[in-house]
Amino acid sequence: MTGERRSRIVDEIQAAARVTDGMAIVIGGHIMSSHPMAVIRQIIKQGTKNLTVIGAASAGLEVDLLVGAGCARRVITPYVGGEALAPIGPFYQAAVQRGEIDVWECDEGIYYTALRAAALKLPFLPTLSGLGTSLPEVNPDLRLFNDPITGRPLVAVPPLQPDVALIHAAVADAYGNVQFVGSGMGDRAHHRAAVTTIVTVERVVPNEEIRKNPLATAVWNVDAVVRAPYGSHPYQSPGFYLHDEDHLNEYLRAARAAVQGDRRPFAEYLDRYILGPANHAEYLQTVGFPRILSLHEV
Amino acid sequence: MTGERRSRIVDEIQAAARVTDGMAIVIGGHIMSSHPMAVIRQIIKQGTKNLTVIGAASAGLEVDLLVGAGCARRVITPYVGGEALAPIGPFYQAAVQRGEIDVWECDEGIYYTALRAAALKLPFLPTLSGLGTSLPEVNPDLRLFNDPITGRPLVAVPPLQPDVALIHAAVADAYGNVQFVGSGMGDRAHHRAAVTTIVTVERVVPNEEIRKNPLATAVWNVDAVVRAPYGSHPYQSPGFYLHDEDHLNEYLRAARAAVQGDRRPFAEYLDRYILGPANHAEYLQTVGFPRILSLHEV
Amino acid sequence: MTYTTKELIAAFMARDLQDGENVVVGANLPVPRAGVLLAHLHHGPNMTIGLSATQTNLLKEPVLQPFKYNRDFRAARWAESYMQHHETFDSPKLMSDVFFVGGIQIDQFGNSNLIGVGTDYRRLRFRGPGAIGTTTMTTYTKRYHLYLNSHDPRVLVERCDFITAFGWGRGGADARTKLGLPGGGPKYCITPLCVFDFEEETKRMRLRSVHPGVTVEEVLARTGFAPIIAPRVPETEAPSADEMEILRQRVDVEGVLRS
Amino acid sequence: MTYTTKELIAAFMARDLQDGENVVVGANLPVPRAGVLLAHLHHGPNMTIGLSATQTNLLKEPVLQPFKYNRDFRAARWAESYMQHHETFDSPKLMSDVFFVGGIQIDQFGNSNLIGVGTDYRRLRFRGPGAIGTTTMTTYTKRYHLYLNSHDPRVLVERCDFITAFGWGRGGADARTKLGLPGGGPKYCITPLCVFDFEEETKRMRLRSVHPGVTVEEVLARTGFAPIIAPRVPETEAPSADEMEILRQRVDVEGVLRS
Repeated sequence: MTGERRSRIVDEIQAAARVTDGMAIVIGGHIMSSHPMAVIRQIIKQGTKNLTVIGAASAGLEVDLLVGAGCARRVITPYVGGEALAPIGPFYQAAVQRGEIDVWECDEGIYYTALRAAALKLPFLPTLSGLGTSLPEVNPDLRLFNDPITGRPLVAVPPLQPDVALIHAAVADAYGNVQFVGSGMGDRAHHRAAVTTIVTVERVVPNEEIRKNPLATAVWNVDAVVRAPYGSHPYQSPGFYLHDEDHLNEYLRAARAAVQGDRRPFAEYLDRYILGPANHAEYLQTVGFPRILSLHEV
Repeated sequence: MTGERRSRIVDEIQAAARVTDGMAIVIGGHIMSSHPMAVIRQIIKQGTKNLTVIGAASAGLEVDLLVGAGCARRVITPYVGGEALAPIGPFYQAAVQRGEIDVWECDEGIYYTALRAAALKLPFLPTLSGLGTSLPEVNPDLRLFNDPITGRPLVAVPPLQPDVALIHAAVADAYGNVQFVGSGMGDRAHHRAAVTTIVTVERVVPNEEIRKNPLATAVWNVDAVVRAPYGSHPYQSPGFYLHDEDHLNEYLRAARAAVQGDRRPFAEYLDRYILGPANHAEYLQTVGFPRILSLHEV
Repeated sequence: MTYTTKELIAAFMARDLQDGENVVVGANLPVPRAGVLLAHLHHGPNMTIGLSATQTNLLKEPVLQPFKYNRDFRAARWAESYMQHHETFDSPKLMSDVFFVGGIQIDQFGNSNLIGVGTDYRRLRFRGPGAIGTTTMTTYTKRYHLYLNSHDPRVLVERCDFITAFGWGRGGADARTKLGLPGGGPKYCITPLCVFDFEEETKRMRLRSVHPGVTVEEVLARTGFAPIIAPRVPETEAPSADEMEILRQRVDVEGVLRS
Repeated sequence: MTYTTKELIAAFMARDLQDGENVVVGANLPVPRAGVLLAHLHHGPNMTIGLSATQTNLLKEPVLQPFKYNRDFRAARWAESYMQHHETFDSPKLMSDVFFVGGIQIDQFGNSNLIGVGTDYRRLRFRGPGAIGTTTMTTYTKRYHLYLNSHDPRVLVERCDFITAFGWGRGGADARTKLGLPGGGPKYCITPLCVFDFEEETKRMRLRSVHPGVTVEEVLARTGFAPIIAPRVPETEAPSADEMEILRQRVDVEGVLRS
């Protein structure tokens, strides 16, 4: 007869091991919020290389960190920055200016169009976005063509398929039902396009809790769930904690020094926060309870 | 200085008056559930003609009723029926067989693709759906073409823009924030594509109630809200009442007689339930409290 | 243990569904409904069950109350998540891995027709309900079962008057990949008399098994085309005692499949 | 009443927003943020305000606490509805009716560049942050304001090295319709010195008004192209007492626009 329903819970080390050299990963969240940092730090720690890093539609400095740590060969996202803290990620800016990484130039609309084409297994989707701009010139994957019905010019956007989507959410049950506090940003679009989806959550909750408000379940049937309280640190996690501006400034100082030629502060940052700690809990221990508990809303 | 926030509440007669001869309307819900019947009955009563009736992705007998009442010139939906009660709507079937109305043949995937093209003001969207089928033959608006990137065959779907979307929901506030019980079927896609959206609701609630669970707000900024308790009768309204199988069978008997040549029972149906009652409350009075209150869940 | 043909078919369908698959239940199709739920309770504890615009897992439900209509909101009581209807068409990951498709005509290559019967589309002799979601679902779904609740030569035809769901076209194992269709195509055609599968090279229907008491001759007499017939056609595998217990005690307590 | 240039600009932006419009507030753009909220509280009680992935109405809030970052979840406390980020791109009905766009370069026809500066895309002298949503938003939005917080000839250029948001191309009132772009295009370009609009026929930038204390010569000296200059260029209209009261008492209590 029937067996038991299987738990999909893995730890951050097991989750990151699913990301291997040369894969395309897509990272959820939006600039200063909701990045699956526990897994991203572990990807750096395990030394994964040559990733195509598809950031969020507007990515934060986690993409910059992956570039700085040497994991990324190619970056796809229409924004890498930290808003008022850093209008553009230092490593990202330097690497692009030096031609060290490839960029697939797009804007948010084209970005989601490409993910949608992948989800629907279509060879392309058309858009009006980019007509008259430089995007089709600087990104040869974007092709100008004439609509087969009216003959009007359009931009053809090819599919962009991530191997793995990495998402950070509020809660999930052990069976892959994921709920956000708030909108969930563009993370559903990542899940739809990706082959595999891994979600880190602030709390794993009983299935019965999920069933109390199924309308809040934004993504279901994900492949793995990682219990990672404070897992978005140093970024916000809606409803749980604010971003850590001091930590981000510490990162930015190290990154800015590195692109100026002094990699020592960044090497120390990596040692202290990523290579040294054995796991996510040890990372939090290094950051420390006083700092973590200071990131409260009111 | 600033004025007051304006209420968007209108009654079903004012709402229906926004639908005029020759318009394209799209009707929400799904087969046996969630149709904005208070407004649809009023559209029939006011004698609107030559409508392009875009039913739900799977429409119920409300589309059949509009055909039977002579309001529809063209029907667009991949299903018109009542499941076990009627595998196909009698008026719809007869009118198509006799060539009295136009059909824009599609399936649900092509249907949503066409609505999406309209929403995005695109001249077309491509799909794999319909390749190798008769759909591009019987619907000349669907064009086979070759993908400009890989040369693969695809079907080009043109936009389908409704003038008015008619939706039935659980609750809304006076300012057009609409919440469903449950999924809301495909109604969001209707709203996105339509020029104007009118929503009938079981209850109008204070704005503060909406703010208690903003995640449940599925459609916002709709143009008009109609207070219509039991407004989906004889169809289900999720969380409120079940469909009225007896009433639907009464309709179906009249419709089947009409297509056989005896229009008297259908004329009586129209008189009794649509032309006679002055408004939605009078319709419910004709159906009667005993019947209405019998449509409970447990 | 005795069983009805509908129970036999439900058990046959169930055996083709694998643990971990995501399968939508059409409330209005009692036999496929029973097949999906039987698979879930029998060997699919990690299946995701789509029901009335929700997804869920029903292992803990002792008895699965049936609902007659597709979107009956009472079936949403078990929801773990909801699905907006248009959202299904945003990604095959949100669609059913396996699908059940009927037809007013089904041809020897598994193409199916829900438009109507007639030679002139503008003057159909019989207008069908429409394609519903079958065109797109069969484009993407990993595999699908054609399912008929009557076996009739006017339905099982040499060639459909119209095609709404492309099966294997005019035949050939590459019929679908040539068109670029990602889905796996029809795997079985199941009727009250028998099960057809599709011969590997030509993708023409092949009589795979006959239900107990049915002869090959009877199938041929009531089929509008000549299916491929193996020298020996076995009987459709009977449901096991386990399967029958789940069917009758939990999935179909009201006996819809016994009526 | 005295006011700062930032307050002047916020009031100017506010006057272009109409009651009933749906406008997104970029938390990280303090001046447009203030402009949108001022319009809402001053003459737009039926505006829909987009804030931190939500939509709402803020009339009843005595004081609108500012948040520094775009998706700060604290700003979601006022939500009437949420917006998934990708959902914005499903329909212009879900997008902002009016948009505020910056640039590392903006040219005389209102095209803007967020990619970078340099002649060779593979070897940019300065890499910018990327197009964000501006390409698509400016394709659809009813109208938009180009907004700069410094007036610099290296930014206001004859021709952008790259274009991420198409304004009026190489000019002409039909520049956008020729391409099939449904949106209304850039209406103003607003800097700390002045406001440009776009001359009706050529769609070249025209000096519409200078802020108090700024001369036309100063604008010309700090602009990298030659804008159209009317014989008499007025001063940008001062904020009214009403507007200033709302700005200082409700929208910008912390005085970000006064710093």
